[in-house]
Amino acid sequence: MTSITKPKVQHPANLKNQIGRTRRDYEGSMSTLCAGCGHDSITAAFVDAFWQLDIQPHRVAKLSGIGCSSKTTAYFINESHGFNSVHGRMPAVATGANAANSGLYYVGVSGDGDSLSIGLGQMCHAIRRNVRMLYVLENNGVYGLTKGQFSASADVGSKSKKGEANIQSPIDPVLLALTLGATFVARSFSGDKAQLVPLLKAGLRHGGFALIDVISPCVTFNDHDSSTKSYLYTRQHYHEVASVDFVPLQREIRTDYAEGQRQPVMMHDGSMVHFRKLEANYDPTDRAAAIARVRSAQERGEVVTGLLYINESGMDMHAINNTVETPLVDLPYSTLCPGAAKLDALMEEYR
Amino acid sequence: MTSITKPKVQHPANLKNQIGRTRRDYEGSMSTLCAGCGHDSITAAFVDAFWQLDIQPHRVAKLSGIGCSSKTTAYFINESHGFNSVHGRMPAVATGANAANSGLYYVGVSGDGDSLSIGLGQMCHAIRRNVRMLYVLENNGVYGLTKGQFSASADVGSKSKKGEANIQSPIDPVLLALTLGATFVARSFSGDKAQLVPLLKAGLRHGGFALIDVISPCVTFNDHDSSTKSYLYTRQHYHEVASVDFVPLQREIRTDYAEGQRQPVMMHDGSMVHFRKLEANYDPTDRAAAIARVRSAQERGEVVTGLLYINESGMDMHAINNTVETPLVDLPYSTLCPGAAKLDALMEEYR
Amino acid sequence: MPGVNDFTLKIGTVNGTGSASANGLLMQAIFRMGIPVVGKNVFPSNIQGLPTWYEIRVNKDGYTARNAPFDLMVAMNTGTYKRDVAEIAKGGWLLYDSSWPLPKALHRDDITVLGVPLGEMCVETFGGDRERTLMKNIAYTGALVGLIDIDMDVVMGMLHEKFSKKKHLLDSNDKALRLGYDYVKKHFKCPLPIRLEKMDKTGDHILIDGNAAAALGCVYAGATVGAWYPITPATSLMENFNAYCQQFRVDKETKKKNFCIVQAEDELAAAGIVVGAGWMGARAFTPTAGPGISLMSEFVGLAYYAEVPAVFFDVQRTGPSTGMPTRTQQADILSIAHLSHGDTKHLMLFPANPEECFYLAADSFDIAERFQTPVFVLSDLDIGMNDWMCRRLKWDDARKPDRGKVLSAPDLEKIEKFYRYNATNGDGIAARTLPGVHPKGSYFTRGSGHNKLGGYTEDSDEYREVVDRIARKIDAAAESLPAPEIITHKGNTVGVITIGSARGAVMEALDRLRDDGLSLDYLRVRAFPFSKAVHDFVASHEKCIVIEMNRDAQLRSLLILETGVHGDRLESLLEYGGLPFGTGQIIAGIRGILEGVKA
Amino acid sequence: MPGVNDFTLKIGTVNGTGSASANGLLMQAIFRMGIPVVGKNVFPSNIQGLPTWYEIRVNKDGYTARNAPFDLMVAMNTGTYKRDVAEIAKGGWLLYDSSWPLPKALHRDDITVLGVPLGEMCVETFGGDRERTLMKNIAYTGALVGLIDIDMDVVMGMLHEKFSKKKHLLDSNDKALRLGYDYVKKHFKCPLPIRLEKMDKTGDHILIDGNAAAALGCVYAGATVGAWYPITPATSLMENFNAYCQQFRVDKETKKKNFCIVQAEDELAAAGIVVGAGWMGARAFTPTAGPGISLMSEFVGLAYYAEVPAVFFDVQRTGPSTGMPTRTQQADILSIAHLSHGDTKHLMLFPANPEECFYLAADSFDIAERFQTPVFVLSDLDIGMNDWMCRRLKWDDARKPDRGKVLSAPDLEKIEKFYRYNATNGDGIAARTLPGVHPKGSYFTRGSGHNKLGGYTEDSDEYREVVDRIARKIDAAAESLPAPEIITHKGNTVGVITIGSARGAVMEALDRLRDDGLSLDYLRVRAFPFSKAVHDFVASHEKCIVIEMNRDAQLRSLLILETGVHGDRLESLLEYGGLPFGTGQIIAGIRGILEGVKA
Ligand SMILES: Cc1ncc(C[n+]2csc(CCOP(=O)(O)OP(=O)(O)O)c2C)c(N)n1
Ligand SMILES: Cc1ncc(C[n+]2csc(CCOP(=O)(O)OP(=O)(O)O)c2C)c(N)n1
Ligand code: SF4
Ligand code: SF4
Ligand SMILES: [Mg+2]
Ligand SMILES: [Mg+2]
Repeated sequence: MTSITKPKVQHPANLKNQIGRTRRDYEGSMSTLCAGCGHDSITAAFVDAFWQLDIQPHRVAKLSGIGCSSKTTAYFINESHGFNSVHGRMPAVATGANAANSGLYYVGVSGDGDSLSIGLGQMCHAIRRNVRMLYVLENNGVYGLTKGQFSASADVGSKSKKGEANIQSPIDPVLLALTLGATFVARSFSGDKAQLVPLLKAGLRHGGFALIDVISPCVTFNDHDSSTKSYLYTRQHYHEVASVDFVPLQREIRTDYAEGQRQPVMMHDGSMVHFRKLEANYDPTDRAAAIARVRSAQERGEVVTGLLYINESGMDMHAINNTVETPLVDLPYSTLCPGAAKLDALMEEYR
Repeated sequence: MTSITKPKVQHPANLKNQIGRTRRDYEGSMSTLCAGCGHDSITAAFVDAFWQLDIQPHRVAKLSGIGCSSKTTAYFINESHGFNSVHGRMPAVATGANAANSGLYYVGVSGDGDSLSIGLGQMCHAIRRNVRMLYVLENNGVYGLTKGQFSASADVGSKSKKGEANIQSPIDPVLLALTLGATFVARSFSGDKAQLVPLLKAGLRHGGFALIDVISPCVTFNDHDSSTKSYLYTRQHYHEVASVDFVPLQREIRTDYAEGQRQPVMMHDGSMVHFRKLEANYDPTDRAAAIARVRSAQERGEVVTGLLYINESGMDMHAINNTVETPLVDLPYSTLCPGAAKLDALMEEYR
Repeated sequence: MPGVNDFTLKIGTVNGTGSASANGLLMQAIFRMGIPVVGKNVFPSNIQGLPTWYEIRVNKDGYTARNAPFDLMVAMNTGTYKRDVAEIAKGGWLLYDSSWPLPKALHRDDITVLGVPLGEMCVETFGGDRERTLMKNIAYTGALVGLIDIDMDVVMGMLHEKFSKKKHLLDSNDKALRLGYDYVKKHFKCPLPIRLEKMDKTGDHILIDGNAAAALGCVYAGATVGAWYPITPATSLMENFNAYCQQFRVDKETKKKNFCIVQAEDELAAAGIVVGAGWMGARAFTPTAGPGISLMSEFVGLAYYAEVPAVFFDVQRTGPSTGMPTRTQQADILSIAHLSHGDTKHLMLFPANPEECFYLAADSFDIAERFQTPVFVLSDLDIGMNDWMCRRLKWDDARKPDRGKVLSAPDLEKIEKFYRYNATNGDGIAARTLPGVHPKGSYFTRGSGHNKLGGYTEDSDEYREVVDRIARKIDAAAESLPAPEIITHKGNTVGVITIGSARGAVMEALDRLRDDGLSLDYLRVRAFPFSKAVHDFVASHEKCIVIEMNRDAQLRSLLILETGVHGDRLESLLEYGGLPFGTGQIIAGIRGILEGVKA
Repeated sequence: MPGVNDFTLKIGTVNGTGSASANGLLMQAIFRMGIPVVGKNVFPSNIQGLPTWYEIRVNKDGYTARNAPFDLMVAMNTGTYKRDVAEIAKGGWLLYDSSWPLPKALHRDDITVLGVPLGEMCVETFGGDRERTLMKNIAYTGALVGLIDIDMDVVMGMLHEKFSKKKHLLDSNDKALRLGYDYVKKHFKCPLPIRLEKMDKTGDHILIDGNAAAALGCVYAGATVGAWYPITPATSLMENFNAYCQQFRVDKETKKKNFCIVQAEDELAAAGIVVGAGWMGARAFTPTAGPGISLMSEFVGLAYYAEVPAVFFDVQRTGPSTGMPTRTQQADILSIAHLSHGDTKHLMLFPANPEECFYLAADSFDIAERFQTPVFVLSDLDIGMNDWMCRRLKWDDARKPDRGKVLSAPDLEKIEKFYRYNATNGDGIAARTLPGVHPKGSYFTRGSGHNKLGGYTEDSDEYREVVDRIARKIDAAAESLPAPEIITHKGNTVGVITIGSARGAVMEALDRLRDDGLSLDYLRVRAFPFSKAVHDFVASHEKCIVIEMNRDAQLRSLLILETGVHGDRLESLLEYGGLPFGTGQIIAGIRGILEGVKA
């Protein structure tokens, strides 16, 4: 027996991008997630997206809360700044960072527990402020790191929930963001790199808050009572002593399908998710249509993926605030301090 | 000069309801809100609604957060139990209270600051859990009690915002609730008692979480920079010394109009709000239609009022939990404690 | 004995009726006459219709503490007649609006009652509810002008300044002022023995509240990011910061702002924003009050452990819980000292008045950056929201921000490899870098276990190495924080220790006691952890009386824990009913304690 | 000297590979042999693929503390070979999977190396990654059965119990067990000198973790509402409560539950739910850890001031901030004592082991209702998540819940008018009513200023009257809280004071020291505020050594503040690296301190 060392994310070639960097330069520390975790697939897509965009690694700020998903900011771009903050409160930290320095690329990585339970208010308000950042919600329907409690997005990516949605309706971050006026809303699947990488790139380039909800199956706790292939089943019928003891080494789930197509994908627990990719001529500039589209897909038991809505004319937090172009952190003190003379003059108003 | 003592809410007659109570029995302490505050009108509607429903006063639990709106739980039904908790966290207190005792009527009173900023996450999750309670959001677009900062519902009830909605889009509690799967969603206006009282009654009778967003103008801080009739203008051009010093005694704004009609109402600051009452044959059982209806009204600059959506077949928190019918607080200890013998037996499993 | 330029007066009205403007005018006029004056607002936690009071103390020697009972009571609120009349000093005066009768039961033999039919006169003179209500305030101001001899020219000058562009308002105000003035001149012997005479004692001074002063300190320190959630009594700090920034920080041509204020969705978010901005290298702050402090505690623990500079203003109000939001207290000291779960200890600064709010606010950013940790500036409602007479605020243009150990791009070029939490010298402070500055400066920030290289760890020794260093860093900071204010006299064995806004009343009480032959030493802490000077003071006095505004003797607790002094050497004198200390109360308290000690 | 029924062993594996089950099996088998045993899990904060350890101590005298270094190391993780080999005691044994070579550099002369090709054997014997990985754990178990003489019948019995319905699994397990067993029997001299011999010392005992025991306490106390947000190491408390309720609290026919568990959206909400339920009259609780405590502090202040009963479990982990979530500490004591802004003080209970978790959990509800205030039960990761050997838990069927002063409908009928905060006798406790019970019981609850009648107030005297009474109530509670555990010997002048899970190591250390001729008195606090017995103990010893698991000597701070003892009479012995105290460490620590004192 040995530690389970997973290879660092691997890439086809050691090609250099426009700024002379290889993909390797966008990799991070070794992942400590479970083998086959969807989150690791998203990490790999991040590496590709940043590499392809020729972004200087140290000009990237990666922010996250707490959770398996939130850990992943350590697993890409070593040479950037990461901040693993507190559970559910990453949006505030990102808001403050962006307020201070509008010049960097901001990536927030979160989970469905982090964003839809404890962090729901913060995520909604970051959307409302239109903080310029790419916000990736690695959505697995469970709290991975605390061992498998259901999250508010519940059974995402599973057909086995049979009507439970009507009992305690899951919170859909995509519908929420569309309702709240978000200016970039997309959904994808961790295993669909062909779709995910371009979406990440688009999100990084967006002039405001870009939400990408990525269905990202948890290989370890994705179980439903009814599934005989699930981990829960294994646990109950095999190992009682310790509750999360054996985690089978799984392979990551991958898929690749054409625009406009419906694609059933089998999850680790044997359940099926039916993805439907937006057609090539879908118009992502109509918010009401986007909402209707998501709802109608849900009614058909499909998860629609792709860029659902975009509005590049929205004003971000700094535009609303009318902040100077120079990032605030770069302003010299001399322009910030009004100086003694002005203070003396001001004192007259206090007499 | 004297203290501004406002009459207790007055009613036409001293009629008795089915349980022999007069309206007076549903009144509370004297309001300490500004004369003419919309919240006081809602309080009066509460008195009527409870009286008409023949509810035993002491079987009512009133919960609130902090704010002018949240204070109003003290201003109706003295003989009930009120809990003025902490800012934005009333939904949790109500959830716990309801979990403990499913037998009472629960009324939550909140403001737009209380519910849409600090309390946004909690409100959303109370909706998701479908806690059986009437939740009245007294929406004035500002933080009244802390003297007039804009809230996340911004300029609600005003036409003078000229496109600002596109800059930092207000959060609409009605759209949010519809998106989150709420089973009772309505909107009304504080001054429209004829509409409000029946809605409150319906909400009190609803088997789950009933949200009523009530536009409730703040007479003191309802100003917009552009309005020359506003308090802000008065303040800037008249009294510099203290920021909120003079609050003119205003009259409450009232209206009464027919179903299906459009009704422009002038606010204290001179701006107009165009209310549109749902037509009598509106079908409130179609969630998607309700969302579309609210959006299309917004596009026309109208605020649609009435019962937008209802679904009486939803399961509330206790139904989901499958709790016993008897309120938990009424269960005798003997049914709760398994007793010594069972413990002794259980100990065998720990060997 | 009250007399010329030495008396107190109190005005009881109803809030939302415009009296605050009139009261401000009154105080400002006295100030402009060159006479030391201070005003305190006692207001309810609502917007309109409840009793509110304004207390003015005129004192030629410049004492600024509260000083009940009152020599002159202006009772304009029938709802509080009883209470107001009871608060008049023996031999004092009552001015009331005789349009409404004063109940017989309230008459007192030992005061002089002056009835002025202000309401009636205003109804006769002005039209409309609004104007009548507003002008009644100016009318009682006019009556006071006559009664205590306020310089009419000064008052008129102020009205002209104020209404220079609104002739009709000037006219009404002028008319109302005369109504009251003429009435008292005609009916009473004016001025009263308690009256004003011009002096030249306020020339170097200003009237300012602590929140405005603190906001100005933030502007001068170069703060660029402010995050907040409105809460009494901290709200006006950010409102003032915004106003000053609009004045000083907006590009004249482009109208662009070189600051960013975020009204957060709650205090958790406000704290997070400040932490995010501090991490990026901006000077960032958030003002709040008790409930906000509780909500911020998780983020404060993060900033402490991840070593992110951040400034928190706590304008304290009466707790616990919502408590009395419009009353003052000093009761967050102990919670803040160890805020957040786990082992933590935080730097605190304690301004005593608006002047110190300005300087300590400016200092707080230097301290936060130097020690890479949250810094709390604790004022209170009394300091934050009342206008105090202070010396004019000064700035030294030579002063540059102390950014602490921040590695620049050239610094980074020079070194082999950067490790974030690797302190190389004895102060326990590790150099940091700012994101985006240089590839070599990259590091990973986390609130989870980390070693001195910045790596994640679950190893006991690595963990301990970092938290031990942080403990050293915080303790070592003590000597770099603002020094205590100390007054000693040879041979004294008893000292008085106080904090924050209690200063004024304590200083005056000590002067009075000294005049009476009882000399006591004095120390006011201005920062936590305490420096050697505090330790020495405690050690060198047989007994210290700790005077503070909370129920649980929180400062005393910290003194015991930090200095190691035995508790029986520290007596407590406490006030926590929500109003500032009065001088008399402290004199009586000290005497009581010293007698108890002797007995 | 280790020997028969007296040794320690440690197993190093990778998490998520199934070793925890095997380790549990091992420990349980020893327990069933009647031999006192304890196991501690040292695991990472992730789900799969990182190093994890399990430490077992076998001790015929029943000592349960951690006791490094280890007599036998089972090193199954090549990634931690270095560290694992270093932790073996002189003269000890190393069992490693010889399918992977042990680097030469790690060989030690002073230990015996036992290589067993577990991996290879499993690859040969089983098919598929899954089964091979899982069975390797059973194989090392088999090896240990042979090496330390575990009773094979006991082990086989357990496997039969476990797999009674899964014949094929039984077969694999049996096969795997034999693989390891046969190999060691064949290649090494079995058993080793450290080995087991049946005893009869565990018959009255159980193996249980503190979270399960606490959950059971909640069930027996009649708690009906549980609110929580998952967090390590508190999660299993609510999971266990749920499991017990499913077992004991679901109506057999209707399947309806007489409990309601709410998985809240965060800890703020969980606290609010508990406060709402407590206000309604339910017994409600929430389990959490440090970060949750920080987030709950606003609600805790509300419950304190509005006097709502509520029970909070803090299963402490290593702070500050996220800290090390899978490591233990006792570092929330000081923050909780005065949690929330303003003047507050909270009741705390400190169980030392799972047995006390059960009893104190049950007591906590009585205490919360009696004193109408939040009660905190502070255990820690070591207690909460590890299986401890405890006496069987007992319940007295005569025990009824103490609901405190709650007025029933008939009570209310009898009285004129009910006022909520009007305490009529000296204990400072005012009667409360429950909503919905009777019209006369209605009152308004608020966290803002209120007078003793329950009315809103901003009046200093009325405010003070209520907060003074609350302070009295809390202090008076001290004598009703669980008494400290005290062991004294005539003539001793030095005492040891400890808390919570440190008990085991401290008790053992004191026994050892006494054997060596050094007798010390002992006190373990079980509650805060401290009762007279604690005051007396402190007062009657010249010197006390306070042994606790945090950096800042938090218990010591509270002792100084509460008992008034001079700090120089309290020495500190601290451990805060995240692992439980070891006995040796305490012995050395005490000796060091006493030598320092003498010098
Ligand atoms: C304040 C606080 N509460 C609880 C926790 C424990 N906790 C850590 S991660 C997590 C949930 C993670 O779920 P999610 O965000 O969906 O991430 P995943 O692990 O599923 O990727 C929780 C509850 C915490 N760290 N902090
Ligand atoms: C934790 C906390 N933060 C801030 C406040 C201050 N505060 C009191 S009421 C209020 C806003 C009230 O706005 P809203 O809910 O819209 O009520 P309104 O007064 O407008 O009816 C705020 C910010 C508080 N009481 N508690
Ligand atoms: S527990 Fe689930 S979410 Fe967490 S690392 Fe493992 S597979 Fe991924
Ligand atoms: S401030 Fe506004 S919301 Fe508050 S009481 Fe006055 S009118 Fe109503
Ligand atoms: Mg998740
Ligand atoms: Mg509002």
